[in-house]
Amino acid sequence: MPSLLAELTPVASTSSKLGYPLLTFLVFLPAIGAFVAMIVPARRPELTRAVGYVTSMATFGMALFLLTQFDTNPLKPGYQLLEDHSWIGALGVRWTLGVDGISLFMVALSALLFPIALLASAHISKPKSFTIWMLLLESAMIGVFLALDAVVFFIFFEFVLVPMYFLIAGWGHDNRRYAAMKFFLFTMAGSAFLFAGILSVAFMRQHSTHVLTFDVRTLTDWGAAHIHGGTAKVLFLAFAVGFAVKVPLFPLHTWLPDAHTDAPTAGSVVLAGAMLKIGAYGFLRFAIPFFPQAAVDLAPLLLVLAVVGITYGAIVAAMQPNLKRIIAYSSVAHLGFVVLGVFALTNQGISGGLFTMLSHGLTTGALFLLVGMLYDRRHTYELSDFRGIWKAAPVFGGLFVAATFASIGLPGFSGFVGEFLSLLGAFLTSRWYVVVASTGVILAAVYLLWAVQRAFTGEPDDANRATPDIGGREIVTVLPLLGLSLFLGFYPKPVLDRLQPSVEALIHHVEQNSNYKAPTVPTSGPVAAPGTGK
Amino acid sequence: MSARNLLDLAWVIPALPALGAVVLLVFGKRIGERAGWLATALMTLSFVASVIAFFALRSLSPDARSNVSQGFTWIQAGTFRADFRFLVDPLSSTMTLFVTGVGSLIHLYAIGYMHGDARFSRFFAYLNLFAASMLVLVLGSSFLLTFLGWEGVGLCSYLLISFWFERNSAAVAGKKAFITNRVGDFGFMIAMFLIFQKLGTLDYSALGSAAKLPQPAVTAIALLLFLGAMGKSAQLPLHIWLPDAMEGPTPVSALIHAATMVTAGVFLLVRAHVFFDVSNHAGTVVAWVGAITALFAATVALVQNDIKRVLAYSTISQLGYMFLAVGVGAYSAAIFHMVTHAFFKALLFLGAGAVIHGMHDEQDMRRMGGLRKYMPITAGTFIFGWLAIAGIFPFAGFWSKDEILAKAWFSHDYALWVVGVSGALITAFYMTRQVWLVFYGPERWRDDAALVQGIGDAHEGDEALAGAHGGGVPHESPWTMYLPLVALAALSLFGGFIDLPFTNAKLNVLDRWLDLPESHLASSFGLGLLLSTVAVAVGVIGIYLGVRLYRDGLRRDGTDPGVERLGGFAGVLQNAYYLDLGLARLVSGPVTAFARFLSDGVDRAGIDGAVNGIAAGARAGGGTLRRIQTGLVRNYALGIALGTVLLLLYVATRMTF
Amino acid sequence: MIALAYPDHITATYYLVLAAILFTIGAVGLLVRKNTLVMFMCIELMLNAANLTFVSFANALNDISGQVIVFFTLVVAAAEVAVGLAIIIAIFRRRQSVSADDVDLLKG
Amino acid sequence: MEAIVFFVCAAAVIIGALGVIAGRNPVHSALFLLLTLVSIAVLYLQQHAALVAAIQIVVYASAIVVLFLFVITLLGVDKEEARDDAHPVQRVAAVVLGVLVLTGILVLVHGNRWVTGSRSARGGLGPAESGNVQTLAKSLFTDFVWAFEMTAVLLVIAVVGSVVLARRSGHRAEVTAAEPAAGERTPA
Amino acid sequence: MIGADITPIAHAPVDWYAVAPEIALFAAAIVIVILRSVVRHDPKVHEASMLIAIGGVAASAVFTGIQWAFVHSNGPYQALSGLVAVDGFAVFVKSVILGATLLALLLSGGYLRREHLESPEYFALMLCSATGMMLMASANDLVTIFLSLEILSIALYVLAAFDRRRLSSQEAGLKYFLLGSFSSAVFLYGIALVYGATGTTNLSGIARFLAKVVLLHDGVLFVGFALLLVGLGFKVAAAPFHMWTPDVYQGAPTPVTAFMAAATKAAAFAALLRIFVGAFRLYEVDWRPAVFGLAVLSLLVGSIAAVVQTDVKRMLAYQSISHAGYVLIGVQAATDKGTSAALFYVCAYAVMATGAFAIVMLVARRGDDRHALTDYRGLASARPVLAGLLTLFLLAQAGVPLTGGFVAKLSVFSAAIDVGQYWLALVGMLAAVIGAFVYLRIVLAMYAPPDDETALADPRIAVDAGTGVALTIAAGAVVFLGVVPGIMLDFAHAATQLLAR
Repeated sequence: MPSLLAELTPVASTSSKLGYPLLTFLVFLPAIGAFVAMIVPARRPELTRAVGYVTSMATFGMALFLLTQFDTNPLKPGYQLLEDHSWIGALGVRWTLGVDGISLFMVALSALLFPIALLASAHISKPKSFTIWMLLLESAMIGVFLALDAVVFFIFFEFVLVPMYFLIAGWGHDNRRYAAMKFFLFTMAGSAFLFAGILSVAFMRQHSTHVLTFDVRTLTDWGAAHIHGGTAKVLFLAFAVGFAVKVPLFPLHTWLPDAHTDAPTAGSVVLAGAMLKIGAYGFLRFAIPFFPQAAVDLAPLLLVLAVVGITYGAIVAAMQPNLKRIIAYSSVAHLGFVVLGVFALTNQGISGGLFTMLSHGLTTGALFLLVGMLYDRRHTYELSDFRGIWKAAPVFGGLFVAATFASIGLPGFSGFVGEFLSLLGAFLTSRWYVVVASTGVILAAVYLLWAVQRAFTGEPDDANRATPDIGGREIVTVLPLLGLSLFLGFYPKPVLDRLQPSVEALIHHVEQNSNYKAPTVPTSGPVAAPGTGK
Repeated sequence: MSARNLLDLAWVIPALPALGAVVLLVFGKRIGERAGWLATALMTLSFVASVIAFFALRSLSPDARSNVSQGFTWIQAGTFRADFRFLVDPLSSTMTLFVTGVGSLIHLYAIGYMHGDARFSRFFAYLNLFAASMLVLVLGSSFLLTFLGWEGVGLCSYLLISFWFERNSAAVAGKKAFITNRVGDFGFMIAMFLIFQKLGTLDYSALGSAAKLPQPAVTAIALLLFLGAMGKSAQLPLHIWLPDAMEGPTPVSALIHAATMVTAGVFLLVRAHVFFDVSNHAGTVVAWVGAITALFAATVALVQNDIKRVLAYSTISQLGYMFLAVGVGAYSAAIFHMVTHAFFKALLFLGAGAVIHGMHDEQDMRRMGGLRKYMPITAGTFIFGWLAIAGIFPFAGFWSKDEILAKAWFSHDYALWVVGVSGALITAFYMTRQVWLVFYGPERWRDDAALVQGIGDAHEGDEALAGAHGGGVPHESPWTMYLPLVALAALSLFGGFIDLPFTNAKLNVLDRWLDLPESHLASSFGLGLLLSTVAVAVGVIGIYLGVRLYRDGLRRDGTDPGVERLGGFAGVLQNAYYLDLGLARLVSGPVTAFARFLSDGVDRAGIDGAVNGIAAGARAGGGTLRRIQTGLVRNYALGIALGTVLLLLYVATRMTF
Repeated sequence: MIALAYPDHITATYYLVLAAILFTIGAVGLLVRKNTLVMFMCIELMLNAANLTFVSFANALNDISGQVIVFFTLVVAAAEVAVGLAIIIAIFRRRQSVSADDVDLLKG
Repeated sequence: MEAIVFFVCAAAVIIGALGVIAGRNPVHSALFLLLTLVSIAVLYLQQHAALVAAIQIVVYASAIVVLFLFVITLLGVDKEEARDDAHPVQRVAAVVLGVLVLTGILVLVHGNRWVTGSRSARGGLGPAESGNVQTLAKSLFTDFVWAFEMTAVLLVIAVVGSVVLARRSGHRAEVTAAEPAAGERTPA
Repeated sequence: MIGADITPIAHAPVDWYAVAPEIALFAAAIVIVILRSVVRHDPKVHEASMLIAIGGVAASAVFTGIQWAFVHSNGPYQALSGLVAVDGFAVFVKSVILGATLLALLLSGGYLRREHLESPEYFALMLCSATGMMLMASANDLVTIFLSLEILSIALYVLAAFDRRRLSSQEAGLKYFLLGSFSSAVFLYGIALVYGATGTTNLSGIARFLAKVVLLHDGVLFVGFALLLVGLGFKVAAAPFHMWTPDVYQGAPTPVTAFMAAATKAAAFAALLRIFVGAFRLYEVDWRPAVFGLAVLSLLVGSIAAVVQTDVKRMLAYQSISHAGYVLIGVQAATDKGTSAALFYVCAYAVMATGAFAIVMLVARRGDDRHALTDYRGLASARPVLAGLLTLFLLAQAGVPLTGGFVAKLSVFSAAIDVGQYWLALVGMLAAVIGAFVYLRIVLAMYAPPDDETALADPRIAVDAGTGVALTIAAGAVVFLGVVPGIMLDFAHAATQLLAR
């Protein structure tokens, strides 16, 4: 009988150029923090909070270090800092971690959002358990993006639900029980299909090669090469359902508004900022690479859903009387752009999709933070209750308008880069979808500006006249997000450069294993050398 | 330091106001009212920089007058790449000159106008930000960079229109402006996608190869770009936002909604003229939309009572002329008119602003009259602007409008010319009406009682800001305000000389400077002269009629003689042909209904209902099972027996008989 | 098929069919009676049916184990009776009833 | 001869069985049960299972049935009980299912091909005339010795169990106290 | 005269060692009974007998370990003329049973004291029942299976009815007894038919016979195994033979419920696997669909029926039905993978269920009757640790990752998909979603504010040492099985490989 030791000793030496397993640290650091918080006595809330800040900040620092360690050499599109240990030998499950351009920034984003979310909820009740859940959630989130073993991925994918469930159910608002339950069951139902899909692929491979592994790389190569036709389509759909719920894609989105509306601020920030990205990430990491042909064949379906999500989400958002619901539905629309870009299967599209994921995390995160501050003051989300807040709290108003335009996707903010690229990329392969989707650009302005006008403008009424403006701590939580969004709006290069190799590799993979050929555009040199005349 | 090195520093031009914007946004509170001077100074510096750039460019040989400055890669994904570089060529240099020039003047003016406002520094921050964006727009070396500026000015316009957001109307107007513009941007974006798909880049430098593109693509691109332009430049039917935009402070109306931003559409089309050169039909569409807009807006302007709304509609109409020019391929004419229009329309707006200021925020012309005695400088300068826009020789307006009409004639689409000319006639008329109602005739502001009846308050909002009118005798503005007026008046008088229609005498300076492909229209000097006389005559007639009708202002009972003449049609005009109203009805009616159906019917009841339905189904199932669970041993035994029977039936199917 | 005519020789089938019938009657009895004692008797009937089957097979296969098993069944039956009756008595003490329909506290 | 015995006993078995489930008085049911058991014993005899038959009489017919009668009289439920059933459906369903089971079994094992097993897997029945006590005992103590020992556990349980259950609750006082709380609490 | 030819019966030498674990347990039971009869009314007897019982379990565990070592080196074999199989499979199941028994014993001590039910017989009976289960795990003959089935059942009838003061307890006993004997009668008849069809009751013999002979008339055999399926289906509480489960689980004393859920299932599944995957393997095409049906029914019935319940103990009872469904998924795969998956699932479920029922027992408090959801309101604030533990056990049952429940589900689904049963796996997962709803309802109740603050204070929840230990073990096991399941999985795998055929 193998000993516990044998279970955990590395089998394949980590090909990380570092001497130590950075990624594993990254995954477990928050969990350790959670453990520490657990043993801190509950009557010392300030200690617990300190633990929370320190751990999450440390994690963020580690993530930054990861960014520096990431090799940007475009000739090396593969996974980096690989770690590979045997875990559940009997089931062929291995502890395999790795990072590539696609996951890199999702990790960074998650690591960035958590300290902010914690800081934003400094005055929350029951800080101990709150911190514990948040840190566990962070571990799981980072794990999702780093796992290269399908089952490990699924484990994190599923485990994410638990802390989130408790965050919503424990610190949410009026209807939190319903919302939390809905969130949990919805996602779990979706993941059932995903789980079935993962197992199916692995065992199909085992039947033909007599080796059982859930290693994403292996399954990618094998699945793309050996699963064809109807089987591939069915499996692709199984994966798609699982991820579509998370994204969420129309018509599987109705858990999102409820979850957001009733979640605490921190919950909403993390949910929108990081968790929704798991869905799109899953498409890029599993569904498309495993079944390229099926992805190509079924792309129209996903594109239609994406376009519907963009327009429908926007229209429904416009009709909401509740500010938080509006932002929630705006997420549906934004993620629609992501999926549109992803299933354009062009470089610009996928890059744009990924970039939108990143920027949506920043802008929507900022919006949720601001709405949360408003809630702290007015204890409501109803638009009609905020009349004239802008005048009463100018700093808040200014920041909110800035966040609004960032979310609308005004050039100069990161949102534009993402949306523009994904639309551009999609335009090359599926023109008319984009024509419809671009109306989302108009609609975004409609519902957000309308909301701002309905909510904040005008003379403040008695209830709002005395509303205190936001303070230093609160500004500190929002500014990084908006600043980063602004920076990436003008200088997205650092991100895009790191995305490119992986994106190129993915497209190449799809082209290799399907009848799809990425469209080409005439190459009349990008720009004339400076100074040459017309 | 060679000319090119100088031109490589073009980024300074937008950078200066941008810097101002940042500083003011961050430290605005501490700086206080000095903010105005800082902003103006930076703006002026930027103007100086533009002048330097202009001369640097002029020093280059005519065929090499284009410089793309060094920059950094903005967005790059795969084969797509957009750089952050500035293109200085005659067109952009011209634009920068008058944007910064007029801009500085208006900044100066605003110092006086905004004096004492709660958010003074914030105002100048926005103004500077606007200027910066506008300069990025004109200097951008690619469509994408232009789009950056394009959206930037849109943002500033939003912020400045709803600058007094305590006023609901202002907030609404700002929102309306941005959204309407967004509709245009939709076209702009699709156009960019198409261009990238066809040319593989969005750089202007690659536009040359557009000539090889198939006709449909070119036309599509051209029209989509035009859609964008329509939004920015308030062409039918996307003009609806501009009149409401007058909710903003007057300097804003002058700078953004008269002189610079609204002309961005024209600039864009001229920038992308190659598509219109190649396309067979796009031009015609543009020309006709412009012509109709010109006429339409002019007629609406006839009956407006708000001093600023008149100018707003007149702006729309003048923009129409520019598009008419672009449509017939007279690009330089369009730019020419853009410049002159910038001069005199800015002048008119600032004048109007001075009047409003002097009248203690009264905007209704029916409550003015005979102001020339009280604010002579304003009146004098305003009259310059009036003559210019009416197209009276030798004012700036004459030359530019005349050139456009002539080009329209030579395009052999005489209907265009007729429309244009009638537009000119009406323009002359309503401007005369305005001048007479404001500066001549009885001083109606003295005896409010006489005209209480008949004059509905068309401007509740203003009361909120101004308090009841009647703050004593009107007064002349401080020098910061009339200095710009004087300057602009001068420009309105001489501005026309930068492009005289005497090709042989090489007096068409601007034309040759811009060196844009002239629509190859046979033109003859003689005929040209004839046409000009006609145009002037029309202007004179318009003025004559106006004077005759409004010699002594309104009737005693306050009715407007013009309105009286027009009879029932006046109502139509006052409501701008009900376009706005109709749209509002449409949105508040069917559109809202549809949206509500989606959110309540489909999302709540439909999809979410289905989800909850599943849960309910499970509950029902549980209930049934619960009822079966009677607690009676014998029932349970029955269950076992039932199961046994089922199993036996199953094995019956398996066994071999 | 079972010959309806008077058989010259009784094959195992006869016994087995009889056992099947007995088994069924026992089962039905358990389902129809509500007196726990009688229900219990019905279970005894079923056990006997099984026993009869064992013995018949033993005879037919000429195999002893069939008969041995009957012993064990008897022991089991005895044990069940002891415990079963004890339970019934215990309940009777509390409810003064041996009707199975009276014990339905637990349901739903 | 053999046939006559069989049919008579078979009839008795079935009558007894029906009597058990039809008898309105538990005592009658017990007596009918006795009838069935005895006739089965005869059928055992018919099939060279003398010892089994004997034990059937001793253990079943006497011990068990007596125990039943004892309990019936002890509890004093030896009286007619109403034939009407609160759940008539149950009765119908029961009969239907019974018929189904029977026909199922009979159809499945169609006709005379019941016995398909290997013969004398664990040794033959032994000499019929002298009864097969010896063979049976041999098998019981060799092949089935472990099963035989297992029955010990059964008997222990039977003894301990019935003792535990029969013992009157030691805490009468608080029984009455705990009664409403503990006893009658019906689950929602 | 007859006596003349009597030859003494030379009974076979008994391989005691093959049955040492069972004997150890039973011996402990006997000791307790004797002790009880010699010292009458000494309160010490209670504790003493509990310790003796635990000692018996320990001894039995030691013997089981030795068996494993032996089997591991010398391979599986059959003892006592084929009635008993000594193989890894048996060892695995026995270890699970012993574990479950240990936990149940630990829970019982405090419980009996709390309910003033102290009596050594309880432990004796529990040990006897456990003995029966152990015998069942190693039984290799339908006769021994039947006997062990009766041993464990009859003991459980008594245990279920043990709380003489609660009508519900006695009712549970009666229902369990009547239905149990009914089903075992059916089971016995099934054995009889199989015996007739194959001529033997020895499982290996049956397998050999079926391998050798092609039955032209397989009716008897089929009816036989149909009836066997009924009997075992009843014991594992698979729909449609499940209806006794909620009532009995609810009525029985909670430790007994835990014991039934954990240990009985293990034993019954052991028999099920031995008979069908072992003896009837050749006929798998015929019985697999039947088991498939049972699995689907159990999954759906168990989870859906629990949705509307408001009594926590009853919810868990219904859920145990759907858990049986999951194990059946593994069974019906009829592969080694499936078997080991089923074994692992049974093992994981044993700890999850025992843990959950332990908390239920504590919350119920004196009288063992506070089981309503409303009784759990505010538990999180009043007793955070208990609430946390229950949350852990419930989430584990729901199949949340990093708990034993997840790995268990993972392995059974793997087994199903491995043989192409995609839809069965999917049904299982969706049933898990419904199940999650049920568990989350309980969790929500715990984290909800209490209706009245005093509810949980009086009487306050007392955790005795035994229960504390049991909870610690269970929680540790749940997490251990979730984080490093390799060890147990390999054990199950090896056990399946070492199956006496």
